[in-house]
Amino acid sequence: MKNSILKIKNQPNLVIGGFITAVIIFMALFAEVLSPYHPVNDADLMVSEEPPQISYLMGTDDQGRDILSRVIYGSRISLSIGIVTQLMNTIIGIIFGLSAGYFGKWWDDFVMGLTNIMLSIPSMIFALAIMALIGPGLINLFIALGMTNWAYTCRITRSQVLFTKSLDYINAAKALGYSNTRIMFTQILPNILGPILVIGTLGVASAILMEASLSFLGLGIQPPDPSWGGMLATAREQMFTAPWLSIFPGLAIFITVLGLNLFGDGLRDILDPHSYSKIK
Amino acid sequence: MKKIFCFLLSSIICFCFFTTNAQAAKKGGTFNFIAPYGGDLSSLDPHKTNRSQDYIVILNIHRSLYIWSSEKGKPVLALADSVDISKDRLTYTYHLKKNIKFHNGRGVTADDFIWSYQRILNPKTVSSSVRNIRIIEGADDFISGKSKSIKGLKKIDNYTLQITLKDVVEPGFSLYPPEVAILPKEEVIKRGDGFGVSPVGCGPFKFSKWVKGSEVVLEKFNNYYEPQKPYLNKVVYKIMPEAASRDIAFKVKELDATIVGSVNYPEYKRNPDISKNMLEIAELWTRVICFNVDYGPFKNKKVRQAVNYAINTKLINRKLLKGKAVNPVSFLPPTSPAFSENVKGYEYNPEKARQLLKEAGYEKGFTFECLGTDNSTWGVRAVEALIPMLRKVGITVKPVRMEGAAMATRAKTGNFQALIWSLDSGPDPLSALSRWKSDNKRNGGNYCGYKSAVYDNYLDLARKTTDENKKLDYLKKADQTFLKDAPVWFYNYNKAVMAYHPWVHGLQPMSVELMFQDLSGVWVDDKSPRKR
Amino acid sequence: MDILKINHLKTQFHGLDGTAHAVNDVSLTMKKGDILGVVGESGSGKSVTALSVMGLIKPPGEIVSGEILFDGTDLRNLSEKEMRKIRGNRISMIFQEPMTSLNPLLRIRDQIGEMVMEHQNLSKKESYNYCVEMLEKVQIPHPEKRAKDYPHQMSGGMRQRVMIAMALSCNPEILIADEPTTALDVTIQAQVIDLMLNLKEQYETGILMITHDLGVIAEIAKQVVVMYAGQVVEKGDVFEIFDNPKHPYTSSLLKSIPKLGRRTQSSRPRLEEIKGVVPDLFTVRKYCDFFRRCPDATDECSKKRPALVNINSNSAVRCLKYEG
Amino acid sequence: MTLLKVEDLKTYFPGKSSIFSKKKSMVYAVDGVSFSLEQGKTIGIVGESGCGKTTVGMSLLNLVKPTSGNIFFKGKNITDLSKLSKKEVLNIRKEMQIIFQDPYSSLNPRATLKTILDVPMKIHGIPSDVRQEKIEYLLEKVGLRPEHASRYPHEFSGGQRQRIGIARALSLNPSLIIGDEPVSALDVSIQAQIINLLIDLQDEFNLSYIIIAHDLAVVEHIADTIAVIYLGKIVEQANFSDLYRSPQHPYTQTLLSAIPIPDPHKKRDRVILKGSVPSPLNPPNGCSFHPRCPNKKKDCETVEPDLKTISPGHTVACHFA
Amino acid sequence: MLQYVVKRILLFIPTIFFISLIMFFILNVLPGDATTMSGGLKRQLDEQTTANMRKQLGLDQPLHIRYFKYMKGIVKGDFGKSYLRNESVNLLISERIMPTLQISLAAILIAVGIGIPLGFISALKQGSWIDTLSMVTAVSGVSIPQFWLGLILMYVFSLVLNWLPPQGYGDGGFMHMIMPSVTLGVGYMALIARTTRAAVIEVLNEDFVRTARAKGISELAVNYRHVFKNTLILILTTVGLQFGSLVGQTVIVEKLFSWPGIGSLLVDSIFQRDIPVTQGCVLVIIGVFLIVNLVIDLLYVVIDPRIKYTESNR
Repeated sequence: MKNSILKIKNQPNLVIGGFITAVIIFMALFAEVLSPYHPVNDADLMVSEEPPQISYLMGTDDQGRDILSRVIYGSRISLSIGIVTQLMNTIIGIIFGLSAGYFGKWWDDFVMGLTNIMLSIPSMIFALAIMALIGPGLINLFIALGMTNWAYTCRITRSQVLFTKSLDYINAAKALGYSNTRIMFTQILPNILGPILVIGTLGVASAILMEASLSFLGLGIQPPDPSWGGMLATAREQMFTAPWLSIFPGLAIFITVLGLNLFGDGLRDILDPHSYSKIK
Repeated sequence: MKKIFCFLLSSIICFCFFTTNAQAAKKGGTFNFIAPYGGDLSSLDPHKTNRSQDYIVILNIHRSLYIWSSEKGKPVLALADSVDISKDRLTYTYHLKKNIKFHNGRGVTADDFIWSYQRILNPKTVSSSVRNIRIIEGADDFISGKSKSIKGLKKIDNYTLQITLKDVVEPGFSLYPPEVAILPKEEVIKRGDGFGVSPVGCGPFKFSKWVKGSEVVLEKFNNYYEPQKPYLNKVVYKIMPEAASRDIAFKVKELDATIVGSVNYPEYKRNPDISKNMLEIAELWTRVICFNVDYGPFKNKKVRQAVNYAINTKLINRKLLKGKAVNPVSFLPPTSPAFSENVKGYEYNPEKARQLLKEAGYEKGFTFECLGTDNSTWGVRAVEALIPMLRKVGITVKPVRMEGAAMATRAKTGNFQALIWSLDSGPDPLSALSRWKSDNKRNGGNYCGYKSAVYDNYLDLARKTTDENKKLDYLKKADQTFLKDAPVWFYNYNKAVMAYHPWVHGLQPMSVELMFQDLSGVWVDDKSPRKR
Repeated sequence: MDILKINHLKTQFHGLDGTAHAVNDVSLTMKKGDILGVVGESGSGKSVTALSVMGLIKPPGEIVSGEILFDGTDLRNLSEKEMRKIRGNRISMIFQEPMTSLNPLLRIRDQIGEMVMEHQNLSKKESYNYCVEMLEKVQIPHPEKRAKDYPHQMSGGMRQRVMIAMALSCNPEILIADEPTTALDVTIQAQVIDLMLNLKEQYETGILMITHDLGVIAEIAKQVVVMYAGQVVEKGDVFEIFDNPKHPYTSSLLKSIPKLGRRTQSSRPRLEEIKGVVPDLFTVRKYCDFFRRCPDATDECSKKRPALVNINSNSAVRCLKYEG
Repeated sequence: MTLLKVEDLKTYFPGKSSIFSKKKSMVYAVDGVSFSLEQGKTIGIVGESGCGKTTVGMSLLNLVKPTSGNIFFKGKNITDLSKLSKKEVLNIRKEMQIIFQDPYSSLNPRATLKTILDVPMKIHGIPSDVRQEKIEYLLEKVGLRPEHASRYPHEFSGGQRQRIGIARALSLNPSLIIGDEPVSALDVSIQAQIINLLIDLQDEFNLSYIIIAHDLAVVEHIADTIAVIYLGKIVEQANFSDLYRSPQHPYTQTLLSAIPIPDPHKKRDRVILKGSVPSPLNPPNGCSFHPRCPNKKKDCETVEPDLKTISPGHTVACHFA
Repeated sequence: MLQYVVKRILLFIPTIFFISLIMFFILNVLPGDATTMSGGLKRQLDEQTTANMRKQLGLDQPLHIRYFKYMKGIVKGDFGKSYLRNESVNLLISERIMPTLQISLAAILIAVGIGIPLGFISALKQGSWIDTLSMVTAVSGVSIPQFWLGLILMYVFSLVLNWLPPQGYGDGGFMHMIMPSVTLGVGYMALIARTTRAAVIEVLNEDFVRTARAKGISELAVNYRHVFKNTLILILTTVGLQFGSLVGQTVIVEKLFSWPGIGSLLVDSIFQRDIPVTQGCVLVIIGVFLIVNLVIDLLYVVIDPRIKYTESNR
């Protein structure tokens, strides 16, 4: 325990990244308490596009809504986009990767072929096609982003499984009469979650960015719900005439993605076995 | 000394000559314009496309029988010097200009008109312009193959063309748009499908090159039929769907003129250099939210009226659209000849709205979904602005953003509760209002599914009468009926705004569509960075 | 003459768990052309001592104090550039893992070649010829062909021969061999040891043999240093160490290993155990590091850290029994 | 009583191949191994890396599938566990256990000691109160303290982990334990602890061991019978003292002479072998040892020697023994 | 070797086939088809014309027959004809592929040219302020939404400094390429920098690097011959696999800068329901991805002698 605290302390990436992530999650959880206005219902066109001032710390948007409140509420949506889609990707990736690595044979060939295909279609384009198919919206975004980006996780999972499978304790478990399912989920999975977690945090970050890109093409989430990508995309024409419209959601994306990336890098440094060799 | 004096004098004279002439049209130079609507152009074959994006370019390569005159606010003759109209207003005899040449050098004759109109009607062409030519008698027989020629289309001699109409309508409205342009038969046949990417027409500019997805370049056509014109040597259309990029490109003088969206409108207005050079026009487009009258609450007229009362339309137009819109009265805009000057539209009156809802039995309000695209003026952004206003009278509106093609499908099948869109309300008021006739289905444009015997009656009367004033009177009445029935929320008439640099002259306030600029009369002076 | 003399060397690693006192006051002497065996279990600091000599301690590791006298000069005072002239040239080193110690992307001749080119100013071509010569010396069959091979085309024993060829190619005064045979099979181990002994005779190179295998030490070393927990606990002549071990650790160690042929059909002598585990390196104790495991521990051992006591000119022991 | 009888066990692995190649290469990891083991006795299997000794252990446990041959455990043919019912398989699993070489990779790093010991018993249907008692008993047996139960493997030293491995193997009361290099990864000072523990446990529970190792000294100390294995085949098998005193196979002889003896006075003439172990992908014809054999004759290259008995319990596969 | 290349290329076929199948059915069930889109909502298209159009495009036939016909064309190397433009998809794509390759390649050059040295220095100075600075820079690179970055660049370099043209292809010249390539390359660069750093740190801990140091050769030789070369293998994989996402990003960049590439063609065609064009673009993009990765796999052979693409191992 002391050991792990020390390890974390020596990882500025992890500390900074973790802190940022924690703040964003806090924002998302307590959006109602933290935001001074309602992000949708408190719109007042009379005060539209007001620059930052005491009553509106980040100014107001074109609909006369408080940007601060929208940024705070936006954390909820942007974060849930990142987390839910990455969770979907991770689950799909784990199921495929775990079973492919563990059972091998034709199933492994099939899954590897599938990931090759998935990797060769840029996920941006895949998501674009799916979003065009089912239309914009939060749930649809989950589906589009959550089903297109799992190939990486799958590959990492598989290679980790292949490595872990060769370890003696798996053989011991077999010799003790553990069933395959038990071995996969209690013996292998917990031990390979580290790298998957690293990929996961980076995936959350890239999903948030992807949402921004899709918003740019008009395929983000449904208004009036605030998402950072959507806010940024809407404000792009006024980037230099009313900069506060885009700066704050832009910064929110930047800081969050930066935080998640730093967190992921830090996690990698801790969880990656190679960093152990340094200490050894 | 004398020599020096003479020199000075002559230079002063020269100088005066040039400065005084500065206001007269000057030749030469390149004009960088934009094609802002959506992505790349799809085709420069006027008969085979129906996208505004393509027409912006097409109308400077090709010419139709008529052309829109921004001064007169209606179509005027382009390829003919004069027209004789029969008493029954059904037969039109056009005396064609004799000096019109195609870009390949061949002169234009009556045969070219007949061939071009036949091509449009030919089902193999799959042209969306069929409806324009259908006003000619015998068009339907030609389409169905019953007849090998169009009965109402006759060549008197090489330069005389006679058109007989099916009904009494003003043929200019149907025969001015670029999609019914006159094309050279031999080139179309020779190039086949390639005609769409390297067209030949009889317009002021000839096609030079098309960098797919980036720009289209046109060059001056020296044998253009209008004397002196065109002034410009070269026109470049930059394909720029992204407004933010357009804004920067215009400011760095990469563009000579640009369309201005509501977002940038106040900024351009504030900028003293730019605001001097802005063209503003109320376009013949009316923005509305179509209520699906088959959807529960919207069956009731009072509910529809209530929505109109509940919304502070003027505030939205002023604040959200930053004044780049004309406040609405009814469906037809002020630029339409049938505009009802003395009628007042719905004012903002939430009390009345509540009252009406109560009468309609929707005291507790209701919820409806409103489809819209990503458009910043007539998309979901506008619907968002309604949320707090309608909330006050108990109505919940849920904006549903859709992508154009998907929304079009739902609009045409009636699978929606409400949708926001921009609808053409001109130039011909009769055809504009025909959209809402009971016999017009949703896939014909009557998205609301509006049905009113009174309305239909007024339109029929307007169609039948030959008296222009009476006709306008009926149309106004129909328009007012529509206003009262309120199957739509009247949002605004578009105010189209174009900004240009001070060296640009001759842009026209086109009420049909500001981007449909006939560049034959446009010229640039020496201050242009592209004047050579 | 002493070619290498290490005085009170302290090397520490500043890790996340604190500071590891990997080498804690180590002194040893090696005569020119001699074979000095350093024996100890994992974590006893023997490899770190070797790396300290080579100047290859990288952060977070650090040599804290002490001197490393090589041929009279303190290596710690040399600049990196001067050190580079010694490394590989006058002191060279071979490592435990022959499978990973060679660059997989370079041919054997390039790996040996770059070293002789650096230290002996040979041209590329000369270096290739020299390489073949060296491979021949370490008894690699078809040296001309093998010189063009990549490491992955060779077996583990072969690679260790390449490592030895490389280490000896500049005719160094000291060859540090860090567990050179541990990863090899017994039959291959015999080959490699044999080879090293032969070459030692030929080149008159001194060998600092680091190993945990008492058998290997008994076989080749003249002088032996026994290390425990970062310290030298006993040193001396090989016969003295094996016949008459003074430190309780040395003697227990010798008794704990099974010896071939000692068991008879009727009786199986019980191996002597050293109870407990190796102490951690992070804490500095006020008592003998071996105290908790020592069979002869007395009360006094829990109160005082023993010092290294010279028994005679070349043997010493770190135990309170011999103090005072 | 004969606990285990292995007859002509062969385990081959397919070499790596892609979907396109038609040629199938084979790794002849275990190529005809036979031996039997009495209850309460120990057999040691000795050989160099890559000789297939680990595969023998894995095949016996059906962790890799044997290609051919028969394995009888308490008279029951257990060569292919997939042919047996689930219950029978569980029973076999209960009877045969394994201890691994690497104390670091043989324990699930994410499970506490208690879980490691508890779950297998749970799988085999042992009631929880019995399990609780058993865990405490096992810990005491292998020299760990009860409070260790809640710790994770990384909190233990190598020797302690090996003890955990032994406790885990013992948890199901097996009659046979296979030790795959059980001490070779341990520090010298710890090795003796584990060897002694294994011997004590054998005496107490009448266990049978198969000890697989490369270190002849260790095997000699533990095992009753020793089998020397080379390239998947047993080349010599004998009682421990016979093997040490009169090794017959040249390979056994070199192996014995190659072992460094921790005694500086004993400097022997050792037999230095040429080359290294050939790849099991492509074993030599005839006697598999002939390319390295110091007294190779012509026949050795073509004729594979049979395992012949030269004295009771001492068999050797050499033409000249 | 040649045999391996042929095999790999043959393996493209099932991949392409599978993807075309998925894409075909996804795209063909999209709400709205080319006729509704070409009609739009503003301009009314009468029913007869619509029906006529559907017939001409073959949209009236059942899906599986359309797919069959389409595949027949693909086998002959014919991607069919665009629904909206009277042009063959082959021609459309061939006009647009070069500009995309141009900026993609430039982006890769930028990414590799800056990313690798950045990651390398960062790893060598691990833990120092240089490390922190370059990694924060690198991570920032991936944290900016691309269109935002593009707009900022446009504002600074076109509007304020007036150094670069804000948009368009121009004559395909260097100046027009800079901003799109940079926008595209920054995220990729960051990724490569981070991968490089991790790879170098990993290689630095390898035994052979210690051997190299023990040889007494210069630090430069150690870093180049021993560290860098071994790092390259790890980096190459990332370069190859991430190439796909790079091409995905061109969609945004091309739209923003009016760059006439295949990415903007793809977006247009999706929105216009021009299915043959969409299909063609996707297949071409995938083809490029597969070829790039094949080339990278072959590069491995050049760099890494352990890898031999003979029949047995991969």
